[in-house]
Amino acid sequence: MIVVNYLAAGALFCIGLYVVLTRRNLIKLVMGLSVMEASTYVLLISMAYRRGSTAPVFVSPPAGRSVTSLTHGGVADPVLQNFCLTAIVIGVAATAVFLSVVVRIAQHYRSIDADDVRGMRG
Amino acid sequence: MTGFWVMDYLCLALVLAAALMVVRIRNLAGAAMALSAMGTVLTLLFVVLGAPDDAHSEAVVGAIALPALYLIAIGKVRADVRGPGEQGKRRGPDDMDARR
Amino acid sequence: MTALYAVVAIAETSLIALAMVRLALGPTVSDRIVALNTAAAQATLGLLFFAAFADRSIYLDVGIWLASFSYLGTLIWARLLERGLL
Amino acid sequence: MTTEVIVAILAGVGWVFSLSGVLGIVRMPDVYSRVQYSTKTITMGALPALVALVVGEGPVTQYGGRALVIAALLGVVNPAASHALLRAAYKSGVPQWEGAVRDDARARARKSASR
Repeated sequence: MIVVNYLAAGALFCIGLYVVLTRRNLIKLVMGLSVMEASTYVLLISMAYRRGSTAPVFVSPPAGRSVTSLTHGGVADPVLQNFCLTAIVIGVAATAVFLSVVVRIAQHYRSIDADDVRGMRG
Repeated sequence: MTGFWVMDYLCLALVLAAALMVVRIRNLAGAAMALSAMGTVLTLLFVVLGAPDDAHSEAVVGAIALPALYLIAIGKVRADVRGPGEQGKRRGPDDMDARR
Repeated sequence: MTALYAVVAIAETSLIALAMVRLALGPTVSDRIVALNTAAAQATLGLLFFAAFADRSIYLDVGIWLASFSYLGTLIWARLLERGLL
Repeated sequence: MTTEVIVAILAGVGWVFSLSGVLGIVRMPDVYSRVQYSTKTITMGALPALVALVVGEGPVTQYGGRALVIAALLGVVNPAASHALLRAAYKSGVPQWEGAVRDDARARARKSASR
């Protein structure tokens, strides 16, 4: 059942990769990178989920469950969720860096078409 | 348990639809709006899969901070690309995808 | 009771799909902001009813954040739109 | 049992109003009429659903308290946000529907300019 989440994460990655490969507008390209980051979030959270699990928080457990049953495998994996949290924070920082580079390119070349940026050709 | 899986698949379908919208919308500000919608639905998906802490940060980052960054960058780029002293035939940031 | 909450959560969430139609079609940026506003409100409702379905009160804080920050975002984007940045 | 029926009725009323509001957002011709449906979605669609949650879980539980907080938040912030959005849209020159017959803001601006 959770395999559908993995397939959706793969589809999201393919959508982002399609944008990065085919579009020439640099801002659209950074948007493709954001979509690819979203696919990694979905993958990490889906890997953290276990069958019938709930959030790894022990205050006010749901009805029919006690704290001991939660600690014995009744919660999602907190380690992968923390990886996802780190990925979110790093993702927004990386996006800010990319966008500032795009703004500098626009100020220098007066264009954000990837074909007009000639500085990296030999 | 069935309600959980229906919720999960619904959120996945909405995330994929928003990602397709990011690809297909030609207007750059509209694509940033679609990105914000993707962040909102991702928040819902994280809560459904049992990660409320990630949902907190995704609600702030994916739904507000990231589209605001994009919109500010689009505004600065538009001021530069279509600025004064440009030859009039120059392409703006929005109609660049229209050539493809 | 939990089945009722699940049905309400799914029903409120599925309305996001209809709001996304306007998000895809909208000719101007303002239309897209309106559709996004509605989608965020429906997501908040779906989130609250899912919290009642899963019987975890810890999920409700995310609903408060989602509601307040979505409207904060609307105000920010209206501000940017008024200054002609979009 | 009666609690369940009340919750079902309130949530059903809220869902029907939300559905009509979202359909209005899809169907209406311009921004100024779409925002009316957006605000109606909050006022008549979200508030009965939140009241349903309060009735179902009790007002002094965590669910009821936070539902009331969110109801107050939506009730205060949504009109302000819609107003700011419409003002920004009007100032940035979003066109009205071609069948619109009145534009009071432009008439008032013209009158104050001619005076």
